[in-house]
Amino acid sequence: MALGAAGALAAVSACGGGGAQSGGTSAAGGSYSIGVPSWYIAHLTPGKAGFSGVADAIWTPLTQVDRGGKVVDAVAQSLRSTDQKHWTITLKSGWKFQNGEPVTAQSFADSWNAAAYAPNAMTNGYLFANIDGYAALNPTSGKPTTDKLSGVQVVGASTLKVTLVKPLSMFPYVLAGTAFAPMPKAAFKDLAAYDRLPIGNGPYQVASPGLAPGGQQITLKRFDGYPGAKGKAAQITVKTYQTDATAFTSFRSGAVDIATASGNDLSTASRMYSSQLVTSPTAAVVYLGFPLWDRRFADVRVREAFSLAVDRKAIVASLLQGHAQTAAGIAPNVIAGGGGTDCADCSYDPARARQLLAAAGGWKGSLTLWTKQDPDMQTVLEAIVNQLRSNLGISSLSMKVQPTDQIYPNLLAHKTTGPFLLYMGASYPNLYSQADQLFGSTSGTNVGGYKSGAFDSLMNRAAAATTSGAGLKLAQQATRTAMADLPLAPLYYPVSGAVHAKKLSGLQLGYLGDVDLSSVTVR
Amino acid sequence: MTTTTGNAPTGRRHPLSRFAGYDPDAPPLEVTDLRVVFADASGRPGAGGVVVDGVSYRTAPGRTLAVVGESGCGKSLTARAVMGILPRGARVTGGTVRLHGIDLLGLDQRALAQIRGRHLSMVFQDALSALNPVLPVGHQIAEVFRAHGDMNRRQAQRAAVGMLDRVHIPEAARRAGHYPHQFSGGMRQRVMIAMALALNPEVVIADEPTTALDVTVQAQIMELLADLQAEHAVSLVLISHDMGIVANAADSVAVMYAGRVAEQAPAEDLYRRPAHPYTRALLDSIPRRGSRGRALTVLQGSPPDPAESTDGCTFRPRCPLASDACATAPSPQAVAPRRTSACHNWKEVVGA
Amino acid sequence: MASYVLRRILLMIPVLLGTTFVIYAAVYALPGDPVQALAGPDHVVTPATAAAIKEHYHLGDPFLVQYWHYLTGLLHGDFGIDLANTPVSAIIAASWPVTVKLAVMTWIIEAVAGVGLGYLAALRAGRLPDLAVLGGSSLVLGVPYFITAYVAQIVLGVKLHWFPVSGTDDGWPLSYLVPALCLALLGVPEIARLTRASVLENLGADFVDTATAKGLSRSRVLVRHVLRTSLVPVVSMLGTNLGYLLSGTILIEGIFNLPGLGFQVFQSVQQHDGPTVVGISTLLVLVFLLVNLVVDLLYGVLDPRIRLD
Amino acid sequence: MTSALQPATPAAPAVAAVPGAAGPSRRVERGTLHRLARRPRFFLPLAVVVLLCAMAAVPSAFAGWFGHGDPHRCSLEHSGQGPTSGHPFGFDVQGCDLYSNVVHGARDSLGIGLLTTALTLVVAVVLGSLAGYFGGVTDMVISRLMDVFFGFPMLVGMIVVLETFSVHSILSVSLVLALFSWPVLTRIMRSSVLATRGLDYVTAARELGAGPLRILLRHVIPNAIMPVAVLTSITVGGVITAEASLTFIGVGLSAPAISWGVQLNSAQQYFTVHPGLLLFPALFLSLAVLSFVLLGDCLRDAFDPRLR
Repeated sequence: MALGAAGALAAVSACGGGGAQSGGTSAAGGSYSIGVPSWYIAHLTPGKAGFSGVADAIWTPLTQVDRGGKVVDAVAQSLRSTDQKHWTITLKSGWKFQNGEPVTAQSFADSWNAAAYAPNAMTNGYLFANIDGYAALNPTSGKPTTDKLSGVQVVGASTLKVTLVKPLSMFPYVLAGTAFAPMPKAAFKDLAAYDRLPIGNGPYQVASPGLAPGGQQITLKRFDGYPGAKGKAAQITVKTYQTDATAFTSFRSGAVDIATASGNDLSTASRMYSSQLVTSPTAAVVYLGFPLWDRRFADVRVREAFSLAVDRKAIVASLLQGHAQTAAGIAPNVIAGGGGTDCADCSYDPARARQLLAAAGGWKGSLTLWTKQDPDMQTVLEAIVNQLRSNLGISSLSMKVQPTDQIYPNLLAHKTTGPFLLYMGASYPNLYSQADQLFGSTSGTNVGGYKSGAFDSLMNRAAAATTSGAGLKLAQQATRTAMADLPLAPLYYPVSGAVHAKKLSGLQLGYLGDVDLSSVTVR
Repeated sequence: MTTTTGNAPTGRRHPLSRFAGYDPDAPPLEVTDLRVVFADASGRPGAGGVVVDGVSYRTAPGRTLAVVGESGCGKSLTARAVMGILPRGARVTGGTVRLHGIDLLGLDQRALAQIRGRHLSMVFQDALSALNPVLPVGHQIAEVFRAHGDMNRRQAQRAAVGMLDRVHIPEAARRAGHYPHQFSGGMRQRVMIAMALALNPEVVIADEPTTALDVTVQAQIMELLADLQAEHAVSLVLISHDMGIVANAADSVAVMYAGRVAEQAPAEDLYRRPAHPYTRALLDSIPRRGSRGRALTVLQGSPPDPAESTDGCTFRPRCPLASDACATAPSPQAVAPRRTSACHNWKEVVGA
Repeated sequence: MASYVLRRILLMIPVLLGTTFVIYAAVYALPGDPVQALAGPDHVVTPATAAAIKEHYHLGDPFLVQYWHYLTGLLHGDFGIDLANTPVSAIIAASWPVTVKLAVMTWIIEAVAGVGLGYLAALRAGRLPDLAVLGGSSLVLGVPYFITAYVAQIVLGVKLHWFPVSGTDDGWPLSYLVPALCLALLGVPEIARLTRASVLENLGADFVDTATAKGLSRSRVLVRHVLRTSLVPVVSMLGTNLGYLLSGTILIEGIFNLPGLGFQVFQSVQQHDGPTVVGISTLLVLVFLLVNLVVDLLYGVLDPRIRLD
Repeated sequence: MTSALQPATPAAPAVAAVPGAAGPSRRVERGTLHRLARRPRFFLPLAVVVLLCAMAAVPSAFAGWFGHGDPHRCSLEHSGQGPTSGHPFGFDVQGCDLYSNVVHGARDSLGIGLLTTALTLVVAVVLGSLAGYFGGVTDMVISRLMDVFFGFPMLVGMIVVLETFSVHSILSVSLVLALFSWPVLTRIMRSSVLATRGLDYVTAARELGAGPLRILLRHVIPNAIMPVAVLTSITVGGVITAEASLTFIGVGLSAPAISWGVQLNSAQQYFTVHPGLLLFPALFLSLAVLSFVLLGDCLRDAFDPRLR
């Protein structure tokens, strides 16, 4: 009883300077803090914000992906389409923004138009490329002539008609991204101010003053007008850290209540905080990509030799302390359609690797392997370098690390001179997404430069399939087709983990491996 | 406030009377058989040699005792031993230093601090380095008043300006705020003198007060010292290597050689008829009127290294009169009333 | 004096120009794509979006034009806006206090511990305290301070929970204590050694004998004459240190998650956020120059032999 | 000192500001060297420095002492294991022998230390001599340039410049470190040349008609270089620390290069589990830095005590 009173007191005092609309109603639930990477809160506009647990707490889009990886309606009452190209979306009634404004079809249309309109320079804008009219808002040269997506039509207060460029049966998955969240009218008065103090429709609202310039944290207050499952805690402090490792150290020193644990911290956490650690497979794969434009890797036997020379089990068991699964495909089983064995040469067989390499003419000269700036990736690549050295006999091996903003442009410009270790997370938990991102000929993340007509046509058929089951089957078939060419060697599916203070319970991780902020209960 | 030596029958007791052994009739400063040794490089005391070996001298009220000798003969060290400010490594191993009968060597640092500056003070050789470069000279003089009197900051400052005035520093009030490097050499030495004489001490030791100065300034400084001494009946110990300067200023002279007193005599007697071959050699090297055109006699050789113990008379290697007797070290012997010489052959010297 | 100050300030102008130019050029030469950096990791930037971003931040202009824009802005007191559309001055305003608190606390530790230990060592020269200070300072110099900081964080904060070692939640001074101590490990040995040498030199100086001969008490001689005079070079070093401290906190702020200027500038470098990097650097240089000017003026006050002209 | 990453140790600049601090150097006296050679304070660090240099020159000769000399022979099955026979320091996370890795680490760490110092020294002697000897506009330009780099937030500058290099090799890291450490020594060289320039024999040489280059090379530089030369050893120590700091925050060298900084960087996240991974490279690093600094201290005290 005393505890509850204290919690209420804390929440009341916390609400003192904030918005008025949440006053009066139950403020119990206590508060906690969570450490996140700084990009989580660098931008707080749906079209700019990264997909994260924080974004999920602030906004609720039309659909959501549940923890089982299934797509469920959120703000949407229904999504209907007969041809997978024209979609009719109806909204549930009673949803309100955190400023009291009702969530209407227009709120979604406004938000999407703003995100897709090139001059706004919203970094999530590319996600709207599926929608008819995107090209007009993003001309290859000059200024766009319109600022509205022609494929988005507001039919009534609660009905939206969307026309896609081509059929996409996975569209409901796409809509689950927070980039597709609605924005209230108030946002468009000052988009820059909104980016720091957004008004969402999710279970938590950003407390005034939002993100201060140069600030390192924001406070979230529970939005009591939320029609869905309400947040458990009354208040959450989101603190940013340069890396996961600093966040974890802060957790250990007691400065923060929740932190993600990755890499070696995960094994530290599992040993020291076994009862406070929550892990979950991530909808992602770590792979060794091959530069297909490089003639040395033109022969598939060379690629097979590299794949066979990597001891995935040792890497997972020793380096990652078991906090990952060895991969024989591009998607783990938490992703719909994933978990299959798509890759025949994703086992460890150094003898055969040497044979294949010899058969392909052997290796001459030196080789550089690349990865992005991330301590875990670097450690893994170092192990791969060592294994290639001893298993393939390539003596002159080096390793280069580049920040994300360099490695992707360099790969796309074919400036990268060797295999590259990268991480690919699914935009939405469906094999189709993962296959499209990795192998699709128009995908911006198909950095190896893989092109296959057979793959593309299978994927098109998958997108147009009338049922999601049929779509998945076709996506799996397409994946197998691509993997037969081995444009990349999958290595492992990472596991993400989060540690929480003893006073917290109920912590759950979403499909991206992010903490579901609403689920956390303060004891 | 002119007599500091006598048992002036004032109502107040003399400030020195609270120290054991105070005797107003005892000599202002009496050094007896003083020994100072140096540590060697490894820090063992005494191993570096005896630098002051049984020195004795005494001063009379209002009179000047000159201590002369080549550099390194121990005259400055004796003075420093008297002041209790020996350099690192040096130690007094024997003898006594008495100020009006008070055994200074037996006093603790606190008591000594009460005597230094107030009753016994010193004018150092190089005023530039002896004055603190980062404090105004007025402040440095005022410190003496502050340390010994119960003056407040302003009174002490005023007294300091008064002292500067007394040593003939023009615009004393303004100059009090200046720093040592802003003064000429002679002016700096005046500041030193003002500091030493600020409280009219019984004894002032002036260690080569004019060495760094040019001749005209030397004379001014010596004159100033003499004036102040006469004014306050100060007993002055004048340390110098310059027999010429001493001749005019001293009432009596102690000639030191290699840590010992070679000869001690009233100035007049000593100059007229030296009783030690070393004194004679020193006198012979002074250029005088009439000596023009003649080569000055130059003393050959150099003083012994105190680290190496020598048997017999330390002057023997350089002595023109050395004889077999010199194999044993001579001790000072009375030559005449108030006159001693540490030479076996003193008669020969006097007779020559 | 006034003309000296004026001349020094005039001399700062080419230095400041040079500094901003060098850092601006270096930031400009950073490889990688600021647009991609701006978009965040694992984002795809379409050409149209990239073009819009470039236009918005004048990234497309030639280097000298960009620099000119920046410089003219700077002359009007405008540090520009960062890639997230925040005025750089606001970022500086937010992170500046953290760094100042850290630097000043470090500086105080350096001054007190450095001077104290150096003084102690000099007074007990050749004996145990002296040897301990000399040996200890050598050891501290040998171990890179980031290792000490890292180990201190794990041991003092994580294992023992004695001190907060992450973030600024516990406010000043508690949150800054361990970081400042670690940072001070750099300066203390140098200050202590300099103090020791300076005190030793002055202990043997003639004016100390004069002071003793004047009848001053030992403690007054030691404080008023020895310490006061010995502090002249120490104060100069301390002043320069303060200037360096303000810009030298990157590692410590990173390890201890203190959102100060160093933390901010390191993040900005990685995000190729040129305006912020240049803005903070310019500010740091300016502060450094001003601190040095103050130190030189102070030097003149402390040591009257130095004439400023 | 010139350790660019040691922001709080600008001893040399501070002292260089003292008027007349860097006087003309004295010729090295044989006696000084003889006296030095007898002091443990001198020959102990010297012995360590020589040993480390030998280690850097021929690491294989030292790495094999315990029977396992190849730093690249790694097996993940040994990842993070503690010391066993033949592997006195145990294994790193990649399952490589830690001892031979630490031994091989000497090469890059010392290499950068020595190369940077050499670069710095060359720049300091050239620019310092020019500025000090010719004065005027030359001095003005060089001095302002020094000011620019002097007041520069060094770490920020180094991070930015290093980020612009795509290749982080010994050479590139050394160049960056040198770029930000030359002003300290240059300033000392300049004032030393200034003092030497006015000496009688230089004036004499000039009046005898010797050209400026000849005077500089024959008379000025040899006599003015001592204050700078005695600081080199300390500089090496500082640079080694600086390299380790840069690498520690991930902008210096990176694996598979073997340096103590790289080892410390990768040990960061394993420290609580495998303290040895941090301890052994840190030990060697500290020993190296300490030896160079102590040696430098000793040289400085012996040859140019006023620079202290």
